[in-house]
Amino acid sequence: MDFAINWHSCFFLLFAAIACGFAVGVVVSSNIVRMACCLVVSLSAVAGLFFLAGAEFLGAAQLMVYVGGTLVLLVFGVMLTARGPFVSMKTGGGQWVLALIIGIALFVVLLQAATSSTAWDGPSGNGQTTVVSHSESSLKSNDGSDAAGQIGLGLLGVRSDKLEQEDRVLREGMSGYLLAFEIISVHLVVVLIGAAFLARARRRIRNPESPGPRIPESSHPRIPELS
Amino acid sequence: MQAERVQPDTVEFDVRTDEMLINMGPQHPSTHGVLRVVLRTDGEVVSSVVPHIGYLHRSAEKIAEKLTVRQYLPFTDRLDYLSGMNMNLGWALTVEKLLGHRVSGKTRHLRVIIAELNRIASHLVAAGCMGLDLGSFTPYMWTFREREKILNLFEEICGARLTFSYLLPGGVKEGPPEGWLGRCEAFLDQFEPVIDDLHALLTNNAVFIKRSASVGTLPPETAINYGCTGPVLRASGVDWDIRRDGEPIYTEMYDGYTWRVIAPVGGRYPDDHPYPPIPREAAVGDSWHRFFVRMLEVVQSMGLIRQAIEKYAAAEGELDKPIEIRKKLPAAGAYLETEAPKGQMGFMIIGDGSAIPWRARIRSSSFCHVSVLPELCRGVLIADMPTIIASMDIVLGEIDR
Amino acid sequence: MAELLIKHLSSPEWLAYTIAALVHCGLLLAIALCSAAVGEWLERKVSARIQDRLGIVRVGGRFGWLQPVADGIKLLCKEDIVPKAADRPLFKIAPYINFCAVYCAYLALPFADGWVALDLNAGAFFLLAVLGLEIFGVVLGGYSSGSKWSLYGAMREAAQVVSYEIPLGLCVVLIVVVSGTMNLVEIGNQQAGWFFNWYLFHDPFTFVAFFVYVACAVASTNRAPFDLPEAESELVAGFMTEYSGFRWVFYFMSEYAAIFVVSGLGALLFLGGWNGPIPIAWLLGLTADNHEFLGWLGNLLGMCNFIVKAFLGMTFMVWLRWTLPRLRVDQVITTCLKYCVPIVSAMLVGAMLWSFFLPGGVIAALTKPDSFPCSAWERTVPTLCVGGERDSGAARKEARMQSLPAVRSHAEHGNEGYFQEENR
Amino acid sequence: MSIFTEPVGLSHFLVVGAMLFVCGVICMAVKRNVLGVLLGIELVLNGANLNFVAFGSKQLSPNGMGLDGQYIALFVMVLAAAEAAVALAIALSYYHAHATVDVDRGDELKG
Repeated sequence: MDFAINWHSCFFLLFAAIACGFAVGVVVSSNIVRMACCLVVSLSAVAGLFFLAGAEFLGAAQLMVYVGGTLVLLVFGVMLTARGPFVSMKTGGGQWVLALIIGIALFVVLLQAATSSTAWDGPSGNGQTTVVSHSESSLKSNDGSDAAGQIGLGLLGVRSDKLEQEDRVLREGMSGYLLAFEIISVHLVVVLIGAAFLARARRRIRNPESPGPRIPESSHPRIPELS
Repeated sequence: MQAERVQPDTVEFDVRTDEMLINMGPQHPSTHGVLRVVLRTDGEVVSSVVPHIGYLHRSAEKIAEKLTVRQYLPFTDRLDYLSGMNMNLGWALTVEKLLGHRVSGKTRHLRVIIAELNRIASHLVAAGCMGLDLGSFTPYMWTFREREKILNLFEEICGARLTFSYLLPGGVKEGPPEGWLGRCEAFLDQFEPVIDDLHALLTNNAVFIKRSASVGTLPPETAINYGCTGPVLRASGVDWDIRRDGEPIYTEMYDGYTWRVIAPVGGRYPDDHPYPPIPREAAVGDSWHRFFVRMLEVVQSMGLIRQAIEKYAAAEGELDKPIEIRKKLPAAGAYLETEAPKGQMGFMIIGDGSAIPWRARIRSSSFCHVSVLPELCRGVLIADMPTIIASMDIVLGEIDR
Repeated sequence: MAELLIKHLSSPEWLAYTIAALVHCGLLLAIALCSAAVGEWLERKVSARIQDRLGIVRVGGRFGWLQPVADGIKLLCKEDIVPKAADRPLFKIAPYINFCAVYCAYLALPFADGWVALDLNAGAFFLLAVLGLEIFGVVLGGYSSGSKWSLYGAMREAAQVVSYEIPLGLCVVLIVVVSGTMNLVEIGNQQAGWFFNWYLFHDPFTFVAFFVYVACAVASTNRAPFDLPEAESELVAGFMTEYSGFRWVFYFMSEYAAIFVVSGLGALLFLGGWNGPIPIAWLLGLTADNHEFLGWLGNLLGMCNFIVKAFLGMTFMVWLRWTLPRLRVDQVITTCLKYCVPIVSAMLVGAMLWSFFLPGGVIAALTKPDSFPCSAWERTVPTLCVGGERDSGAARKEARMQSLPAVRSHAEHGNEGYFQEENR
Repeated sequence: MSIFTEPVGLSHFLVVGAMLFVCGVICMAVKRNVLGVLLGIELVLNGANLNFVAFGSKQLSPNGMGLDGQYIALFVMVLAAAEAAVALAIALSYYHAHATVDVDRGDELKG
């Protein structure tokens, strides 16, 4: 078994490399569209990591939410920086140095935290080898639990994964996330309306010449008078 | 929705971004040749349109000053290359007017057959291209299939399929071959149901109506001011057809024919055809009506051809022979407009006593139709640009000359 | 397959798995490419038939069936042009992103019972998500071309996405609600049997939702009448204007492959997937219960069934494309947001109520009237019905989640108190 | 003892999460484009999310958070979407007011 390649680990490495590499790409590139592109690739790789960690539903949600979200970001990026196709805004060197120092320091701290606990070292550390060692089974990771269904139930207030909790008091406390779910739903609606309201700039332009909407020739958008 | 957008006095928008200048053409698939339109756009909304022409300029008028009037005839084929016969007719009639030449009844009836056949062919192209520009490819193939049959008839009669040079000043060289009239009628019989297909696929198609109704509405005053003619003018509700209202030398061709000018006067068409219903969304003068007028003119032309075939068969005597090639022109000028499929086609010839015109001038309807584009396309969406251009049915050969 | 290799060829385990994975990848890729090729062939033949032409007849014999291959070879030999104004790396990578996304969708698309590369719990959701990724390739390609027409194509695509993805997602959610699972294999299996078991005929709401799904699916593949991003007569070729040769092929293939995927998804969700209108496999006894090989044969039959359905869907889309003109961008958005979303939302509510009162569908209600109204979960999870009448979402949902092992085991062990406490 | 043959552990995921987080932080710090800052925020949230999912994974940390990790990640995702919507709206207003998306130009409140 010296030779046995662990596909799970390989895929992890692949996805991790993509995620980190393109995250660095986001930082390094100066064009907003390239940044968004890097971000999408990075986030897709994170979705892959979610799959590897057994969170399929979250992985799919990640793809759906973030790709859609970033797409919109990208479109806005194009729309709002359309002064010539590829405009970039340069950042001063001092800021870069400062940010890098802070970032690297933070990374060192986090790295220290992530690797210090032996309990987190991996399944071999705590003796429980629950990680499935071969690609197919772990990629499918269909270990009999319907995670998506359980998540759905949890959001409705039933923690079907915690049924075995013996302690009554603890069980009461684990009755799911119905309230959070409702709050977040309302929150989303509020945000939707609020964002629409914020973004809706109702401006009126008097028509200089009669027919058709003549938009002033000036390319400076500060002109419009607010209604 | 489109109607509202025509003349708003205020504009509301969410995000105002930079305007873009876009070249539509001369290699764009839906500018019908080499028209170049510069669009100033804000997002999808076109705020101004500047047509640029001249990519197909061949000095057609200057050439006419170097050739005799009969030698010049093949050049008229290249003006509106989709209706070469009508161009021939216009030139021939102008020459005849200049010479004071009158043709016999039989020749007149033959000219009606040929001119109206070519009108059908040209309108078929217009209808098919309009479908194509709206994203529907199938009607294009169907209309071209029918047009091919007309071209077959023309090929039989003159040997050419596009540049006919058939209707010469003074008459024709050869009459139609044996059985040609019968085949002509057979074509009309089989073509009649195809029109219903086209109505089903385009005229009454919900998506087609949505795309073309109330798009590019041309009010009658504007149409007249810009010199629009032909189906474009009639679709705006102006009852004007130079086959009826023109000069006697042209209108006498249609003497004795029963037909009515097709124009939605007061929103209603003359009702001697089984028309498909006019959709609610359509406003007189919009792209849909321009398309519809052409479709109805196809039916009208079929009626005219049927009558002409009858009259031709009944007419006595021989067909007139054309004038000789080096016929001297009088030192005078003549100007005549004829009803070509695209609109009024005007030719002016000024002679100086020699066989070669001293000056020739061509008035093209498509030129006027292009010049009205900035008026029509202000404030429309980019997607409506092809619709409007297609509904104007322009031919660049005629504009650039 | 891996097990087979290990057992019979005594190959090392990791090698066996590698080979198995590669073979699976190759198979899927072949299916994706074949569906694209057949799609192209279908498009040309059907359009020719509609337009009174012969279409392709020369290459590869009578029906021109080798034409897609010839086209492919021709396009591979073409020059790969990158415009000067283009954003080079993005321009080059965009078609691949597009194709990868569609290929990922094939991963989760089951062709027959259990014949799926990635049997995900959230399969339906995953499929929707990766199909959404495809849009990214389009937008990126359109943007990076450095051409204004391409940019317009990209912007239109983005606008179109936000309009059709909502009703499309809701259509899928509707079936998820009715079936109680997001696992595509299970959704397919639930529709086994005669054609009236299909979710299309489950209740009137799913029936209506199917047509909304069709409209949205057409929109999601950028096909006429929703082909705004490439709108030939308006935007030259939209986002593909500057692409040529090999990269263009990628866009082209992914378009057809995507058509296959959405058709397949539609067949799976509404038309019984691999279950034909008549359960031939079952009537002939081709089930795994009888013999492993017979089951395999039945599955093969099911796969043919599925592929036929998917190609019928493709044919429908081709037919649509050659019949209808293109909608305008505002009309597409209106159609999707103002008509499809309210309709499918109403259908969703209706289907929820229906699956509460008549979980077995119309046929079950007609044939077993005594099962009305809440028999399904009375039978399966008897414990739930103690507080059933006033029960709020949770327990009702629970009835649909009967496949949950945890719940089942819980019920089996007689630990009934839990839900009653919950309901109190 | 190569990474290719050994199963990955929790800390591997945490390292990736940390990397994403730090990249996001740097991105937020150095970008002058308001949309760039938004992208940085997305990265930060994702880094955090990855940690939650890793802690919630049954395979990686059997005694960890269980499904709770996934719940939290889900909520983060939804909130991130909401945040992006509002932030975009703000960016738009900003663009309306300043005709640019450069955050350094929004200095009216400077004393």
